[in-house]
Amino acid sequence: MPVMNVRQAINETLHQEMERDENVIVLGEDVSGGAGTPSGEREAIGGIWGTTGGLLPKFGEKRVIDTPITESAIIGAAAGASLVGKRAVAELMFADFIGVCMDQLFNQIAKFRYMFGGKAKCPVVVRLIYGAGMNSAAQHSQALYNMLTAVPGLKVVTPTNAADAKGLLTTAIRDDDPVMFFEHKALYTKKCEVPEGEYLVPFGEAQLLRQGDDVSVVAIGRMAYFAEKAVDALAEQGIGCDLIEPRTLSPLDEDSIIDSVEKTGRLVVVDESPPRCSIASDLAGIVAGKAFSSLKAPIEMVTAPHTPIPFARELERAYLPGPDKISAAISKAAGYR
Amino acid sequence: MPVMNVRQAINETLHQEMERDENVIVLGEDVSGGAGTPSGEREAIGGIWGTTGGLLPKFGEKRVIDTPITESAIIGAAAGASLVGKRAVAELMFADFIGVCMDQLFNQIAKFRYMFGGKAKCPVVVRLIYGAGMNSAAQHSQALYNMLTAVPGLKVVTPTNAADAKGLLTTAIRDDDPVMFFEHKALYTKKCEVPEGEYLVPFGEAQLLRQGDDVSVVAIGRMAYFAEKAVDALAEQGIGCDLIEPRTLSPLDEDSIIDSVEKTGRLVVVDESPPRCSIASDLAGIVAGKAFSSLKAPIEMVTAPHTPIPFARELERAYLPGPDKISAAISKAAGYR
Amino acid sequence: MEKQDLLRVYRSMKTIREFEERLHLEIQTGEIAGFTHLYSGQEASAVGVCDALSKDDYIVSTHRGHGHCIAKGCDVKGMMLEIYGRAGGLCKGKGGSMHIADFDVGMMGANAIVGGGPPLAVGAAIAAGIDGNGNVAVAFGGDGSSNQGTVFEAMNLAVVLKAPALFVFENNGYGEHTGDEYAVGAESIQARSAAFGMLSLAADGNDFFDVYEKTAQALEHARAGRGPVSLELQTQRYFGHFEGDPQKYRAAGEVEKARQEDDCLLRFRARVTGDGSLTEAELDAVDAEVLALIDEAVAEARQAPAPTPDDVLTDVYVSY
Amino acid sequence: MEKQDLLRVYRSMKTIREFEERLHLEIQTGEIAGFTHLYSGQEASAVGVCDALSKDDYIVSTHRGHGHCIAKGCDVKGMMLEIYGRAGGLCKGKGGSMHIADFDVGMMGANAIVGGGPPLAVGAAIAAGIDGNGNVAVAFGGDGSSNQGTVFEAMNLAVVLKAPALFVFENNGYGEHTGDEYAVGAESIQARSAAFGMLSLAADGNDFFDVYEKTAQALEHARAGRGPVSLELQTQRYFGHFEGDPQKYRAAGEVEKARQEDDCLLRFRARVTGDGSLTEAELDAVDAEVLALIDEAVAEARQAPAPTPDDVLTDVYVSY
Ligand SMILES: Cc1ncc(C[n+]2csc(CCOP(=O)(O)OP(=O)(O)O)c2C)c(N)n1
Ligand SMILES: Cc1ncc(C[n+]2csc(CCOP(=O)(O)OP(=O)(O)O)c2C)c(N)n1
Ligand SMILES: [Mg+2]
Ligand SMILES: [Mg+2]
Repeated sequence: MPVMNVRQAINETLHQEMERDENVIVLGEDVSGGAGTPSGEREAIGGIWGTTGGLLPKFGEKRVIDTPITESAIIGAAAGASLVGKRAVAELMFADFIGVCMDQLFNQIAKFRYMFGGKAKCPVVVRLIYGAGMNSAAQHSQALYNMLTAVPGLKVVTPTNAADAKGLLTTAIRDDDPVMFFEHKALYTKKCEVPEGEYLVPFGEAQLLRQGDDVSVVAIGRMAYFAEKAVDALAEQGIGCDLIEPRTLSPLDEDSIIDSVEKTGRLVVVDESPPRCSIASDLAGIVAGKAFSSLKAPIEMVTAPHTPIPFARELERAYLPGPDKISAAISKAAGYR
Repeated sequence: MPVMNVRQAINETLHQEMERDENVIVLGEDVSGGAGTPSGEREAIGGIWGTTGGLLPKFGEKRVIDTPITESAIIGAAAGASLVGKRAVAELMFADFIGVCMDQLFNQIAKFRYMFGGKAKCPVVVRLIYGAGMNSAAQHSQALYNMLTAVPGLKVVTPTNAADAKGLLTTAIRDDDPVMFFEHKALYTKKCEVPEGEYLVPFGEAQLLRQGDDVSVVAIGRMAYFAEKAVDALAEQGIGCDLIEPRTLSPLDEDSIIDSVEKTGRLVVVDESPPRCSIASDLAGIVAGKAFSSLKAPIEMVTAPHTPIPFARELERAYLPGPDKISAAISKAAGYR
Repeated sequence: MEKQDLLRVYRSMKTIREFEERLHLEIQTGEIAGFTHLYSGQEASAVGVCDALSKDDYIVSTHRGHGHCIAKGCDVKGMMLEIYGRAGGLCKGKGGSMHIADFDVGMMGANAIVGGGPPLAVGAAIAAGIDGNGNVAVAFGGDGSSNQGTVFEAMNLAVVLKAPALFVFENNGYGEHTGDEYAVGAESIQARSAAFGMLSLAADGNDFFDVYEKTAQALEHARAGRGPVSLELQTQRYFGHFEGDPQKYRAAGEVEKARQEDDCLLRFRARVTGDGSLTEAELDAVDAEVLALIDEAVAEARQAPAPTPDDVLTDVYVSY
Repeated sequence: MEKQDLLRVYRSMKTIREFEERLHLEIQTGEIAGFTHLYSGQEASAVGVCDALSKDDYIVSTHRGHGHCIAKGCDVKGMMLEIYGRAGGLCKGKGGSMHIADFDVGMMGANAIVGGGPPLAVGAAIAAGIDGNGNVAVAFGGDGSSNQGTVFEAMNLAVVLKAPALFVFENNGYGEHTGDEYAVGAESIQARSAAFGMLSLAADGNDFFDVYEKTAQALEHARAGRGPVSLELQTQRYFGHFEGDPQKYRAAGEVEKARQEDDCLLRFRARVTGDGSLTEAELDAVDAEVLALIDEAVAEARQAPAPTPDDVLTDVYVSY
């Protein structure tokens, strides 16, 4: 299998799906770049994250649409096109920009099918580039998947490696429901083997990254990598962990998490967001309700603090949950009597 | 003490605070009404909820500002004015409209102080009218306090009676931080005694509506009334509950909740929102972490289902958590061995 | 226009009128839940625009959507059932008055968020442009909505992409309790739209023929690939913003005068009987037909079964 | 203008230029984290506007904010420390390049959300209007930002309320990698603003004097209570959108030509020496002063202490 990084996997998937289905269209700011500029170079960038490169030359301006800076209209247009037969893949350059198009996400796209009594379908994919780790400060670093997971009608996906990026994006584009596809900016260069050709990863199936009997660790997005480090280090000290990475937050693979907790009796959740109404607390709440009788220790949440995201390197490092904090939480859970 | 309803209490508070402090201003759609209309009647409505009546005649057009339909500009203008010395009280006619001004709420207002290293203060109050129960369907009925509680930098307040409405709104207006003030539309006509003159209720202090040793029930907003019914009925059957209504979701009176759970060992949380990343799961997560050793039963969450809000009477009734569902959850928690 | 066309137009306008006047009465019985915004008075706008469209063209509507729905061909009984919150309603009772949609006739949904619709219309227009099928997408909106950021964005994006979209601004003078004179800072909505770089027209929204002709002109422009068009229609609403509105913003006698002197149905009738296209008797026959239909619709809606509690949980996702 | 005024203006423009040119180099060392958007080339815009303001007037800036900050009077060393993420920075290292603010000099903050600022400026203008203190609030924005809904809303609200706001659109031809020719559907930003119902001006953004005079005209209008003003400035940026931008959208030789033929500093110098207001030597002395200041600022920033981890938790609320 070829080895590629997340960026390349996403790019390849967009190429494959646009080739396969002429109803797939891509739109966003600078997905191609160069429109209306003096160079005459029509693909001036191919997406600032490099994920949409080569699409315009291959599929043309009708299907690869550069837009002004106009997120409400981008998401609304993607939705409108998808309501009448297209499968639009819209890019939000930074997930933080949901603020300027939130209505289209949570009042429109999410609710069409229900409000219209099941008669509409809106197979739109919104790609949201998210996460801290690049010192982009408070308005360009947030992990806002909790806000969209809270919204009935949306599906929420958080791939962490290149193979999943491909498999989940393929599934997202073919899915008949709206999908919020979160790509962590600090994971774009992560490489792994990626199946060739058509490859789908189903929604609602978590992956088990490590196996162990002492503590269940659930980690979202980039946190899975930090958790891996912590888990591996603790394994050497004789503490064995299940490490679960949900892959999709909505639908959620509750069963895998609950089964694991029924085995270990201890749960640590790791989430890059601040704690309140987070995925961390969401999972804690589910487990405290559905696997209570198995629990042998307090549920440990490892999250960012209840603060905006700071700029300076030293501050952002302190802000983010890292392997040390995760390790401490696991040890605490494992040691609780 | 005079008896008044929530609507009147809010109106009285706005009058009192505008009188006391000339920096307090009010703005929003139709907070007065009548601007640019042929009747010449300048106060044509006084807010569609009747909460801002009489302000324009008393304080004039400079301080009581009718706006076009332009929520981003309303919230942004409130924020900008408050950054330079005003205390703006902005009305969002329906909380559901946060979608069209979310950036101003969570990327701007919430983060100024932090991003600017503590040099800014933005004492803005946003009044959000929320909640189901009036068959206003999917886009006019939501309880979205979870999305804003998730945001560091904001305070979130959910009064349930007229006295608290007055006391908390006074505190909100005088508070130097941005406050999201959620008013439940179905509670506007609830009456009680309200202290005269200046009256402040501090943030972060829950109220204990009922006392009992068997189960701790925490209920948000209107759910507190439904929970009261359930708790009172169960009291007759010999099940005693602490019924806690947090009053403010951020800051949260964790101590009261944890103390109660340490006594009862059982927790039921009741929330009008859908379950994922809700206040219900937030509280469950906190308790599963901090009061685990006291817990004797699974935490029960009583919430709306993971669906948008339906229109028809029969559907909305089935959608909302009611006394029956709450009662069943309490019984289940109480009966767990 | 042929006789049958004129009759169809009249029937459509009259159906809207009677639907709304009847709802105004029925709402007072307390049987109908939720918010209802009536369209009475504006019929020539909806029908003037929609009669110029083909079935395959799209419309996106607003909170005040009944007129647009009927004009675009939604089933009147299905609408009534929906407004009554019945299981057999066009949206199974889940949407209600503010969320009626019928994709089979190109009606992409009423929308309770002011400014929520125009971006969607641009999307449908983009899709039509890709498919090159000549379809046009119409975004209805009010004077009040014209100040919402999403509407401005939709207009600019449509211009940039030369999308075949038509932005119809029905200016009934009020956004809730506030006048357009106040809320629209521009000289006019038409002038502001023009400055966005698109063909911008205006018509007398109470004159079916004027609306129809301007719409036809707009459609020709859009279908030819020359980009979006804006159309401002001056019109009037006869009832309050919502049912129960004290309407203190009205001039004395304003509505009575409009009903007598500038009513779109009366004006239509006068013109088509005046020039001999139709007779009073022919029009009266339509009136009777329409009244019977509305009677039936209300009677059926009243007795129709409500949805069951289990229905709450369906139609959230295609699959989950 | 008096000699001392011209020297102040030149010093301000030159400080911006050297600040940015130096950052461009320092960024390549890897010492500076995050996104940095440089202002080189646009100095006459920031300084032309801000020099016409009083200290009590407000400005709201953008992601490309260094120039506005310096022009409004922010401490240059404090800025440099901030960009280096130091504890002593203007925002304690919490904001960084995209979030510099200094309320003491009326600088209400850079803003990393395109279109985030203009509504805030309207709010500050409303406050000034209430207090009747004659202050004006300026919203800086780019050509790209002019298409954002929040900006349109801010303009309309300012017109409706006759708020003393000034919307400055610095048109440098690009929003990231896309041309204004494409993204702005209107004939011009100026024309579109005018249609919102406000006085709408334009100036040569590379000519300090033109910018200054048009700003003065705008301020007179706004301070007199005659409502907001829009001002479009044609200008150019010398570096990429962000540092690292491959700039494939540029015409060959575009920047070199601009630097040689249309540079605002060279034009200023030519004019003031040409008419005898200042001598080359006087200007050279300013250059030396500025270079020394920037050297010092960088040297200090490099050595300054970083914030401590505990600082993460402070400054979220006034009290909680
Ligand atoms: C985003 C948003 N803001 C406010 C409202 C409340 N609201 C509903 S209709 C309306 C007035 C709309 O005015 P206009 O666009 O002129 O339409 P009309 O009611 O006159 O048909 C308002 C303010 C809303 N539904 N959505
Ligand atoms: C809401 C939002 N959308 C997109 C971006 C990404 N972005 C940052 S700057 C920029 C271009 C802005 O162009 P312009 O307004 O012309 O300013 P310039 O960069 O030319 O100074 C974009 C798209 C953003 N920061 N915020
Ligand atoms: Mg109107
Ligand atoms: Mg630009």
